[in-house]
Amino acid sequence: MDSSVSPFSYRDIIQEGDLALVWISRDNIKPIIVDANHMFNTRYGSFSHKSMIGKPYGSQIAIRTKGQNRFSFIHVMQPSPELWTLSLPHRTQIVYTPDSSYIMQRLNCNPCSTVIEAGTGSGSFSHAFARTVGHLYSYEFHSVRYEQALKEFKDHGLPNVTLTHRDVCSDGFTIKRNDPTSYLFQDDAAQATINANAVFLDLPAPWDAVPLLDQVIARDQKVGVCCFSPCIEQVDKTIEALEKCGWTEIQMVEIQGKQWESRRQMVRTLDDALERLRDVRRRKEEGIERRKQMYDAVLKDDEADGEKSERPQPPKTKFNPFGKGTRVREGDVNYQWKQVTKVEPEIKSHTSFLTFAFKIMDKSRIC
Amino acid sequence: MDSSVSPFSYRDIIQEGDLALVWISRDNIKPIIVDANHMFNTRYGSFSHKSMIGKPYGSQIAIRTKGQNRFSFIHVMQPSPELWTLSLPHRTQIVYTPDSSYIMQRLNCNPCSTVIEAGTGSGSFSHAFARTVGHLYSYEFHSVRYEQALKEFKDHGLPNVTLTHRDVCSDGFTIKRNDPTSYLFQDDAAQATINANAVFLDLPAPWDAVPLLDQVIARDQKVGVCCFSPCIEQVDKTIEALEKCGWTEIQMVEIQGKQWESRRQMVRTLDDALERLRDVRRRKEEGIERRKQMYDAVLKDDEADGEKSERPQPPKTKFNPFGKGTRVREGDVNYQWKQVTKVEPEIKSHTSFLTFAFKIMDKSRIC
Amino acid sequence: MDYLHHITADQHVILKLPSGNWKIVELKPHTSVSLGKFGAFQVDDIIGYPLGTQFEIYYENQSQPNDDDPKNKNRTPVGKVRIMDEDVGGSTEGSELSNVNSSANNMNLINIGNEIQAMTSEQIEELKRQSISGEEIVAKMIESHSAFHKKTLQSQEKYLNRKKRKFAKYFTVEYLSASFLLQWLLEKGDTQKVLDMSEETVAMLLNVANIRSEGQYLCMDETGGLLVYFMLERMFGGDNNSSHTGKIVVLHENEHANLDLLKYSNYSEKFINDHVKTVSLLDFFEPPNESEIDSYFKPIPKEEARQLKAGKKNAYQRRLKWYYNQHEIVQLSTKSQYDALIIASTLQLSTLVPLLAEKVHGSRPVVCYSQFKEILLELTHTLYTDLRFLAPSISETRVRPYQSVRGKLHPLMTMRGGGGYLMWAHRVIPAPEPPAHETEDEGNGPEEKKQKTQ
Amino acid sequence: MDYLHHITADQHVILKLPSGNWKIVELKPHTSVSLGKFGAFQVDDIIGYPLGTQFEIYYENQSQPNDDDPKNKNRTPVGKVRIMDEDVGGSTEGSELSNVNSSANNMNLINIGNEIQAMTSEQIEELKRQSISGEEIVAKMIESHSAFHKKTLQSQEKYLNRKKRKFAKYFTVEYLSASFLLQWLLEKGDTQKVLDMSEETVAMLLNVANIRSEGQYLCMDETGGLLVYFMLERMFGGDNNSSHTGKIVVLHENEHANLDLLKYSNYSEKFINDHVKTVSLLDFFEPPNESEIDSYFKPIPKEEARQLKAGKKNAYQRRLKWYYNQHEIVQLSTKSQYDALIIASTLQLSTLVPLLAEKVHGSRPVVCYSQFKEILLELTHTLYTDLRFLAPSISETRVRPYQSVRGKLHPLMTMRGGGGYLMWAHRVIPAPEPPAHETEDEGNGPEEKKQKTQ
Repeated sequence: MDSSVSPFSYRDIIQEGDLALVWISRDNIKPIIVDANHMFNTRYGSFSHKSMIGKPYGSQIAIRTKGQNRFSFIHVMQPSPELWTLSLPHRTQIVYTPDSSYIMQRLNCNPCSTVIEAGTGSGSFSHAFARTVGHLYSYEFHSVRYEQALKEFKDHGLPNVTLTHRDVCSDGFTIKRNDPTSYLFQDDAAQATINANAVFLDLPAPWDAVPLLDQVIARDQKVGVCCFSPCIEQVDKTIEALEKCGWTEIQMVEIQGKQWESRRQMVRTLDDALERLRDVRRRKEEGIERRKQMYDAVLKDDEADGEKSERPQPPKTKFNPFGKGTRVREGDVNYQWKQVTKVEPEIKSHTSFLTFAFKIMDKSRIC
Repeated sequence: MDSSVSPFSYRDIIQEGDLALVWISRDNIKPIIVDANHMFNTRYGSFSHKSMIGKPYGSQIAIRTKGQNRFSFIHVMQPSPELWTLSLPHRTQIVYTPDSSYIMQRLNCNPCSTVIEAGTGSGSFSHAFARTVGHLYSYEFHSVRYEQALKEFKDHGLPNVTLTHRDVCSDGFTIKRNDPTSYLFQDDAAQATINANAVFLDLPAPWDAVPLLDQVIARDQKVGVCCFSPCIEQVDKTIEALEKCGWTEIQMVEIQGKQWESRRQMVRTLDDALERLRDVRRRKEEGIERRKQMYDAVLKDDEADGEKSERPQPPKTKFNPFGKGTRVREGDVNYQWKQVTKVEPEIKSHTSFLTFAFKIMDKSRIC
Repeated sequence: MDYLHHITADQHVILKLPSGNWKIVELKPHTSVSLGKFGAFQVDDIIGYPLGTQFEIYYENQSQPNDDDPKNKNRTPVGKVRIMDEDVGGSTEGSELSNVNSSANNMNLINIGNEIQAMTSEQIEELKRQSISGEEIVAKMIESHSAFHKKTLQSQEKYLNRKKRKFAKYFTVEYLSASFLLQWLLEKGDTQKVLDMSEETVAMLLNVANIRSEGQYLCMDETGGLLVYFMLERMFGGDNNSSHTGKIVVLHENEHANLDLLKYSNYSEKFINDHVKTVSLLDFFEPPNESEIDSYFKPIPKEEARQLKAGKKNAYQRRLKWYYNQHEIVQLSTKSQYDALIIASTLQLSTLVPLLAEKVHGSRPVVCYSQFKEILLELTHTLYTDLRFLAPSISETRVRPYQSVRGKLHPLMTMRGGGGYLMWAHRVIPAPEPPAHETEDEGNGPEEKKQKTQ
Repeated sequence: MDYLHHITADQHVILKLPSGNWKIVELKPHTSVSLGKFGAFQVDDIIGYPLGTQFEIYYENQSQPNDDDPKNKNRTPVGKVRIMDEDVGGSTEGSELSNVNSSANNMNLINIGNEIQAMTSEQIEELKRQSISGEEIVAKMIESHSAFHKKTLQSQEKYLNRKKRKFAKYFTVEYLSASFLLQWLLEKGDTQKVLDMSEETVAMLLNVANIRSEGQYLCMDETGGLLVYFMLERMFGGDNNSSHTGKIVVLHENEHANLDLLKYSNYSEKFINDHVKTVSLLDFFEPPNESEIDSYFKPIPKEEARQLKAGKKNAYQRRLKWYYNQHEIVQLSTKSQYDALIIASTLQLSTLVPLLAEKVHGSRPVVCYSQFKEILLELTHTLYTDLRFLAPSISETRVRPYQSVRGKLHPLMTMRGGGGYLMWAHRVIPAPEPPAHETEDEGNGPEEKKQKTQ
């Protein structure tokens, strides 16, 4: 891969050394570094990287499995921040796309934005910020995660991201020489010039960090902040801190994202149901007729106690317009189907509360 | 109306003196007392009560308006607690059906239940309780509302409701002789025996009432309570009080109810759109051909400066498969339609938080 | 009616286990009930306590029975029970947990796992063998867990809950309400069996259908009897001796109605026979002819019947039952009007509802449940053009439960997605067109029955 | 780029009024802007302040101009402005309001209305005439409002907000972001014009469509240009001098694309011409033939063209523009591959998307917006059977705003119902069937393209 090009910028052809995402299923997306000598193994079969190289991104790679001669395939995708997010293991605490996209929009993120993010965490939101904004200053307090993210951002070619190892709640956001940071200092500058106009705080105690923001946000612009907290009590303390520090237009919102599957439900008409019951009735009527005869016999003839013979089971119905008993594949062309939507069996009913606020530090006039 | 029968129990024929609900539209349902000498006036016309009497409930009453000879109608409905709730003016603070139905189910309301409700408010929830439970003890602190509800419950024939004028937060739930109440005291009983096994508190400060419940709830049964509070801080104080008073299985929930309208959207195929553009293009091509000739002329002949004449506007297109310009009625059989659902333009995004808890006062064994 | 409030012999109850799972048991006297890793108890020990009581199973030191008998090696030993003073089945108690009020413990956020647990599993097993409750084991483990106080609040909670579930031996005996039955089915993964129905949606159904103790309801129930149980509970509250006269007529599309779940109810057979009638759709739409029934069979005078011999008598009784049943079908399908139509079926509703609604009184509700909104959309479009239905509309009701712990309030992070939808309309009686010259004049009432234009 | 952060002459900005309403104005120097009952101000007085600044309009005693001129009777007098120190446009400040912490004031809950307001309207008018701010008027009214402290919290709040809206004379000058433009349209009642689109749904669209500053996007926009404005803002941030090369190709079904809303943007005409291209669906699917174009017109050498007379020159320039435009259409419709397909159109998506997606690079997103889920349902069923689309799915995103006042936190009681849905899929490139004897063998990949069975 051309090391100057980010694997996240648009590329068309799968090349040796590329970071690619292998789509096995929606819940199973795996990153690979394309290497002609490697195989990508799934329980459905093995796919050689060689078969990917030179093909366009998005290509389906298909094989016949040796044993059963079955058709099996994967898709090789170019990473985007959203696909990257989907590829992260679910146990990781990540900001999901419905939240991150709303936060970015509400803070009006664009190439003219300078954004602060604390903490970096899994780095998934950092990728979405990096795609869009002018510069991202990301802070991570945990040293192992800091090192991991540092490497990842480098591998992923995100030159507009500055990562700093820092507990912002106690030590603030200012980046000085000799701090553990990826910031490239100019000449003899003692500290970084940040001037952020958008801030995202994903911290357990954002109220500790809020008072420290004034040092690093742009002075003469309207600056937005979003605090991301799971508990309502955190929101309360956050609002308190924001008010105290002169932030205005404070508003907390929740995002609720749902995914819908498209399914089909069999159209089962009343007429078919009745016809099926008629079939049952016809079979039964034989039985009833026989029973009636038996009953008459019973009343007339003391000898015949028909306990055993008088209640013959009618044969099971053969007519079934709904194919019950056999498993009908959804969409089977022998049946009529109605298109329906179905929500995921388990939804993310809560991610966090998002508290937004805005501030202009210096309202003086320029002319 | 037979005064021993509640207007809320099942009745079939509209009779003189009945309480009925006139359905004008979903948002406009009006209660009337049927009186052969009265008219029911709407802006669509006047409907005589006489025309209703003797007809079954649910009947459409239709008229031709005098002026325009237009067909106009209403429906005369028998009241149910849910229709009654819909008929209340929207400005009233009422517990809506999605909330009330869940509360009733969660507290397992049925004919064996004895329920406490505080406060009565508009009385809409009281009607739903009264339909289902063995007995309802309802408390209202505001004297005007108390008197109104007292009359209403009597008019509506709800014999299983006891209404008491009381600020339960300061004075508790015990009903004594000489209290302002509809309770019918037996013989020489000094106070009412309540033994409620379900409690609903719709109060600004339920935490003041919770400690006073022990006096009136059933001792040897599992008793459920639901507190209904709009603000989260109220929930916090309520949980505190419930915990302190020995209530367990505390859980707060929210109910989100949505109503969907069925609508149709026109199916506008790509082919039709293209055909429409072809029509435009055909008309334009004439223009282009003429313009080309003019252009050639311009290049050849210095005299013709066709500024005014060279850009003729092509006639507006006549072909329009989507009937634009004319207002197409939704569902017009000349067009193809797709069935769609549309949520109300404004939804009730929050009613209140519902905090449930349960308690068994006396766990001793009976044999 | 003690069985409504107190644990009674031969009753079906539902047990809530420390894992949050549910178990339905029939309380057969003199038997024991095993809860697997949560222990076992003697049914007789819990009879007579109020329903809703939480019990702890404990073992005295010497009370590990049959330890030597290899047959019983995998059998859960039966312990004794005592009432628990405090609920531990609910959400985590806040008291033991320090509050998040600074970022001081940020640094220790990760890598908290099993590796920092100081007690060996042998030590834990030892504790378990002693007469020590789950609560106490957890407390001891916390003591020996050096990193516990460095954990974040959330991980502390998770840890405590995990440990509690693993060692606690308690259970709560609950009345088997319709809601608990549903919860049990959902937890078993029987979501499809109950058409993905949620408690809140069926609760809404019961209210908008205006279910009353004295109503006569026409019903289709494809949830195996769950819907009927909800209705019965709402109408009669589990009271076998109820004086209320309500009745549910259940239509079914198979040979027999599937109301299997009623087997868990504590209603007597007689009670169910009195209040629940089942009729096949075919019998309902094409009921037997009365004279035909009579041609097959005519009851003989009681005196005569009594004198029949045993074998004949049985046969006669069956025929008699059939005879009454056939006449009842005639009654229910041709002579009754109903107080509501309530449908939870996967049959095409747009063909079914207009036919069944013919049997519903004016002003009474028609309520249909479907797992899918699209099904109800099709239905409402059909009903819109039918003047017998007033204002059909689709509703969606969802409950959002919170983690209800003070200082840590938030909606649960995940919850079940589905829950279904309801179509609610009222059966009405169209008026004949009022006389006028211009009969082609379009209807223009205050409530436009026809589809409104956008 | 001062115009991105500071109020600039000739800029379009959006004003937030005390009523919560919005107003878009073009800041023409030396003119005044009237906000009706909220006063009027001089444009020149606000130029140079940071965007987002809140101003108060005030009147000095003698500054009621033209009072005698009958012509100006209904004209709002132009006041002076000063910067407000504290935001009052947000939610009500908690400080003035007593907390609900007992039921003591229950009794006074009702009948709080206008009748207990002690100031006469004349007194209020008098105050208004003096140089007193709305805030101060409200404070004085509260003072004289005997029953104020007996009101419940909620009614206190409502009262304050109502009064504030009535008398306050302030406004906030905001950058006209795409989100504000949408909010303005929704408040005007133009919900249908923007296909009921919500900020959160379009935000989701921008992210899942992977919008980047250097992308080439194929787009249909039936929202009058709102969607295109959202994309432009995301790609270029309002910067007319952006060096980014991104381009949006807008397909339209009418004679001309409707991007009317871009007139409110502050992008230069040149900028828009460079970055937004419009092509009719017909031209896109049946592009002009290159040799035909050339047969109509061929550019003459520049030298020659320069020597044309004025009249001829104009005609020539128009033809030249037409010529380049036709060639551009050929380029965009036959020679370009796109980085995303983004559709917000009421044309039938199931016929449109498969054709347009042919022009999208592999691995790039296809995102469709619809007001109705059912439309996207039909679309996904079509795409499921088309191997060029990976995992089409429907998403719904909703924001739930809270009353964000400490001590009175709760979700807003009502909110807008709609917001629309998105279909998200990726364009992929199907592999040829791998060689095998049994070609009729069914595909059985890890990701089943075909509809799964339940």
